[in-house]
Amino acid sequence: MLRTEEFTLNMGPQHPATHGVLRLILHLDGETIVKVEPVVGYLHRGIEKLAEARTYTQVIPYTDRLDYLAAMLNNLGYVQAVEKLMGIEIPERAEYIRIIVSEMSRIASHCIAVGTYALDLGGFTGFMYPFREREKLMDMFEMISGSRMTHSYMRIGGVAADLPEEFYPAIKKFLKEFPSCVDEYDGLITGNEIFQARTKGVGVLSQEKAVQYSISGPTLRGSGVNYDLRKARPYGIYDRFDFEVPVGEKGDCFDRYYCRIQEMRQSHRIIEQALEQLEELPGGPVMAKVPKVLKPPKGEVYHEIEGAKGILGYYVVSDGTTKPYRVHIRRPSFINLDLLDEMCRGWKIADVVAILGSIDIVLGEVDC
Amino acid sequence: MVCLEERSIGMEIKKDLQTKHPVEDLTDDPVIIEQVKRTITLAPLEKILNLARSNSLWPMTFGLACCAIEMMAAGGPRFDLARFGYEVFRPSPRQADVMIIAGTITKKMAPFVKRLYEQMPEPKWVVAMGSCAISGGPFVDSYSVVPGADKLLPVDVYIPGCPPRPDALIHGMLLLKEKVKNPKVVEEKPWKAIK
Amino acid sequence: MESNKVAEQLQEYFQSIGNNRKVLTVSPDELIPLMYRLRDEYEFNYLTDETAVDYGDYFEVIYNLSRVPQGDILMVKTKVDKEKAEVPSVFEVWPGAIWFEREIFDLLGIKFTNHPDLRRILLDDSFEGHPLRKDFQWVGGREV
Amino acid sequence: MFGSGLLKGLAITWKEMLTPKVTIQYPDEIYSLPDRFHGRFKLDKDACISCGMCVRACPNNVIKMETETVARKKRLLKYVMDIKYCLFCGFCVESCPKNALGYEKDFELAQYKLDKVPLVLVDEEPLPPEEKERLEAEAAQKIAAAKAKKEASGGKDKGGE
Amino acid sequence: MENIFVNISGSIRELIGVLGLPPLFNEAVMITVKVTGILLFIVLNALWLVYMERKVAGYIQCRYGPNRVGPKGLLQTAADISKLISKEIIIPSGADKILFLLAPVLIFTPPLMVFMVVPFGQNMAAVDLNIGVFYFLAVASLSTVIFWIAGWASNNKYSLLGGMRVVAQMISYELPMVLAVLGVVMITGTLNMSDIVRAQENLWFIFAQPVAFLIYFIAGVAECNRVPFDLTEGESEIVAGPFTEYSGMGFALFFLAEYTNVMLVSFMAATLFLGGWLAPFGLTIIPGWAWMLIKVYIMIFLFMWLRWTYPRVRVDQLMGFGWKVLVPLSLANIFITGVAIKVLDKMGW
Repeated sequence: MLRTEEFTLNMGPQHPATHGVLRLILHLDGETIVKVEPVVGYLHRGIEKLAEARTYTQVIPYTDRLDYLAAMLNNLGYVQAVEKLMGIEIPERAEYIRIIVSEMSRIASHCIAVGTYALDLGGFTGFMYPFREREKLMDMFEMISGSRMTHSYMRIGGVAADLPEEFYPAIKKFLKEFPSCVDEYDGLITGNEIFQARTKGVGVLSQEKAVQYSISGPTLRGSGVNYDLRKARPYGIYDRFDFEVPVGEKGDCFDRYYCRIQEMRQSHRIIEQALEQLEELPGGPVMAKVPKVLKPPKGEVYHEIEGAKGILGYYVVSDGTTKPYRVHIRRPSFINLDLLDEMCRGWKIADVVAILGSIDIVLGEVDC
Repeated sequence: MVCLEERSIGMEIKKDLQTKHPVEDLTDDPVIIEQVKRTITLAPLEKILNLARSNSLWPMTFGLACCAIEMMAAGGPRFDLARFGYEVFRPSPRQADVMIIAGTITKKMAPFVKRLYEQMPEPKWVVAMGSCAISGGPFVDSYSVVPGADKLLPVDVYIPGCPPRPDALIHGMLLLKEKVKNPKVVEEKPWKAIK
Repeated sequence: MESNKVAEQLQEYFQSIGNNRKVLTVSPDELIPLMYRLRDEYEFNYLTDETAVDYGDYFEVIYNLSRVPQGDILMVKTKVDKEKAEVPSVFEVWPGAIWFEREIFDLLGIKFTNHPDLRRILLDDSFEGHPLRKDFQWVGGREV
Repeated sequence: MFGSGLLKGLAITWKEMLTPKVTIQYPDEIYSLPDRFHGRFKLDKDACISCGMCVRACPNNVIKMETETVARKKRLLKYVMDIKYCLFCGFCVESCPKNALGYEKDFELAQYKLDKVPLVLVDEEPLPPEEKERLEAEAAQKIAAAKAKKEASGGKDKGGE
Repeated sequence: MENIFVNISGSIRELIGVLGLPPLFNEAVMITVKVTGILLFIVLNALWLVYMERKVAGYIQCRYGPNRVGPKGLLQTAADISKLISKEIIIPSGADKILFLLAPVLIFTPPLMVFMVVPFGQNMAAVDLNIGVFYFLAVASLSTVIFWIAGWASNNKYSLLGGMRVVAQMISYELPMVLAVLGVVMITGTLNMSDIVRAQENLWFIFAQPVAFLIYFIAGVAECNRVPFDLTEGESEIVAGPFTEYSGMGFALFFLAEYTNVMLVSFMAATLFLGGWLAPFGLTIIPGWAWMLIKVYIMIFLFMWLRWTYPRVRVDQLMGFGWKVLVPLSLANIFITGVAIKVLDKMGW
């Protein structure tokens, strides 16, 4: 008697569309998906355990390697958590430098998110143009911190060094050219009918389900929930800049993608304002008076910032010694992934790639 | 003139064979030595094929962690791996020549790395990119990290850096190119573009 | 509604709640009713983070709840001793807790009752022991 | 109209095809690295007082240092940076009180063999034993002379006691 | 310069004629000479196209393509192919051995067979069949089966999926292609390639049948599995489609066959719609066959331009677009052409 049978396909740890080493076990009925089982942990390096064996300052380079597309934002989260724990006030100039550098890191991360999303859907050139912009940002990061991706530039109590002289002309040139580049992505990717056909109405995520499943970042805002920590619970000096939070309507792949494009424009605005206000500031110190060997008081702190992929939280417990007793990192990509199964049901294999790309996960952060 | 040189190189090779064949220090069983001498000679054709292989090393898309982003940047417009013809990132191991291990190999990932290496067809090479691939790097004390790719596979070129710049990766690939062309280059100091 | 006002109102309701700043500590068996109240009555509809710490002879499980889109945050803690490491799963209050709790089980070995599929998520299934415990022994890969 | 987005995409790729290229042809043109670039390390041997601050500052104890004290003066023998464990985070360079440790603008560290990867910045033989005694003897003499001079001067003004 | 090749074949014919062998033998020799000529032309062109594609890709993505291997990178594809020749051929366990090895060999035959009929220039077609167009459409659809053999034989889930997608895509885009070409055939009334080209003396058919050209072009892109319809080899979805398991020479043949198919569809487009070897506006200083090559390369550049601009379509969208849009459109085109011919006859043209 003829009957169709479900077969499992292994989108294995080495697959062009899984943004690294994520393994998806697809239970397929022909081309339509019956069930998706994400298997993570292929890049679990045990950073939380390693952090317990290093001093507070030595943990900073390890936070770079979490979400390696936006290293500055990881540093910002950890450093602000420890400052909250020790009650340190950082100088004004350092606050502005941190905002500028974090927003640059957010733009770089969104450039890759947009680029790899176009690549997943087959548009190889759509992958190359954002990389060209990101290279300019990489050069500026290298001027500031000395390395392109793993900067470990922020310190507890401020930043490692002031912005170099040749940084200002470079950032001004970038700020002038960037809007036209984003319009170019719009023309090439967003406006393209094939791209819209592949993403509009695909993998819809309702508001209640998104909030219930603790989704955060552009994935949450794509479903219409206006929740951005920079506005909802401002940290640092975000309340001095005016920018909007882009919010989607239907919560499909296109809205999530388009939130990232809009966020790039908003970050561009923030950097512009921050640069103006920084130039008015008299040249002050960039590092607070912090003892060489940090010994925070016994206690714990949980501090959240708006990372590039979502809410990035640090829970630091200190027992009074120079090494943290426990560091837990709330990783947005890890949590945004658990809803992949429900969002992909009933769609095709090509859509699993589209939905996974629209959630924009980084495996360094998923597996911590 | 050219043919003279050609012949002299030829004679050199023959001279080597009379004196001492490398297989002699492996075994002293005369039958094996005689058999090996008769069958295996490094024919000039191999040299030409090595030249072709060195100019079209197709890497496999095998990004693990942060170094994978620098590998993508190497393929990007600024550093352009395509100038050397290496930009054809083949997703399937069957069509790849070079496995660039870009990132940390965890114990859960090790069997897959091994299987992918075995699935690659013969002349294949391995480039260990970044401190994690060379020796476990920043995560060497961790409970779930394999301390270095050479615990699993024979590695041809080590590129330190965390992550190494895309031009450092291109420098590594050019070293691999020299090695493919002439395996003896391993003894000397590696070629450098920056003096 | 600021979260420490919430704490005061809860004070008279649950005697076992000790509270310094914005932290509620509650024992495991009263955990689920408190969570339901926090979610329905005080609109803490978003579980941002759930983690656990090994304090030698007892575990402490920490829940961070916040309100979307207002943005307040409240920390709720429970203590459970090491041998009988059983905590009720908050999966039915916030379904997003599945992967949090699987990660805690994987790295610290705390079992969560009536959790849909409690198995290892980050480590290989053949891995013995729970790495984030303070008494976990392992051999690093560094050549001396 | 349905095809307008498609045609706009073609127009953009055509425009990009004619724009000048962004590539830096690596082996011929080298990208001008900024001054703070974390590349190959270099140690200024004389400035280094072998205090070991850098060894403690490194998150992954990459630096191995051997010293030898001769006549109460520390001398640096071996200074090996095992960069296969290095994070290139720059904490060691920051922590050095004498700014002896710095970077070179060189990122070409690739090697064929693993044992050639570590950077051996200083590698000197410990002094032979007789050399050591001679220096000790000299130092001892110097101290004795200094003490004697002090008594002589001390004796004069303390004569009244 | 115009018919330099015709003279060459004429002189070869006399050369053999002198030997006084039976006429059948000279025909056989002539055919083998033509076949080797065309085979050489195809392989050289395929090698050149691989290099051209990587250069065009580079320039579109504001970087340089291969420029280090040989003068300006010209030997890049030679290096690739000679490397692929010397690679180890792995036959996966459980694969259907004979079919697995047969598929790469067969993949080259359909395009080769069709090139026999293509008029490279003024009466320079190897065999000037009077049912040329029909022969082209019939043989071109054979490669579907060969892709399916490759997909089935390599015993790999990705290849199976790729194979199924190939069959679905190429068959459903065969129909609009045939109907589009029908429009042209209705105007000329003959199936002979050279007559079609001669019929475009004063008006190229691209202006007479713009819709048919568009449909033919889109169906051609789908036939060659090129982006935006490259679902068979969709890198990001099913790794490398039917030829995931092929390594070494097997993969090289598939790799080159793709470019041969592109060349084939471009030649057909040039012949049927762009007036073959006819020089535009009468500029006959350039010989006919050179015009043919120029038009073919313009079409091939169009293929490449599409590839480096558009993302990939999903399987069901592909089917929907093929059946619900292209087929009705081409039927309407045939209807209008028929009415137009009747009306123009009435007006005595």
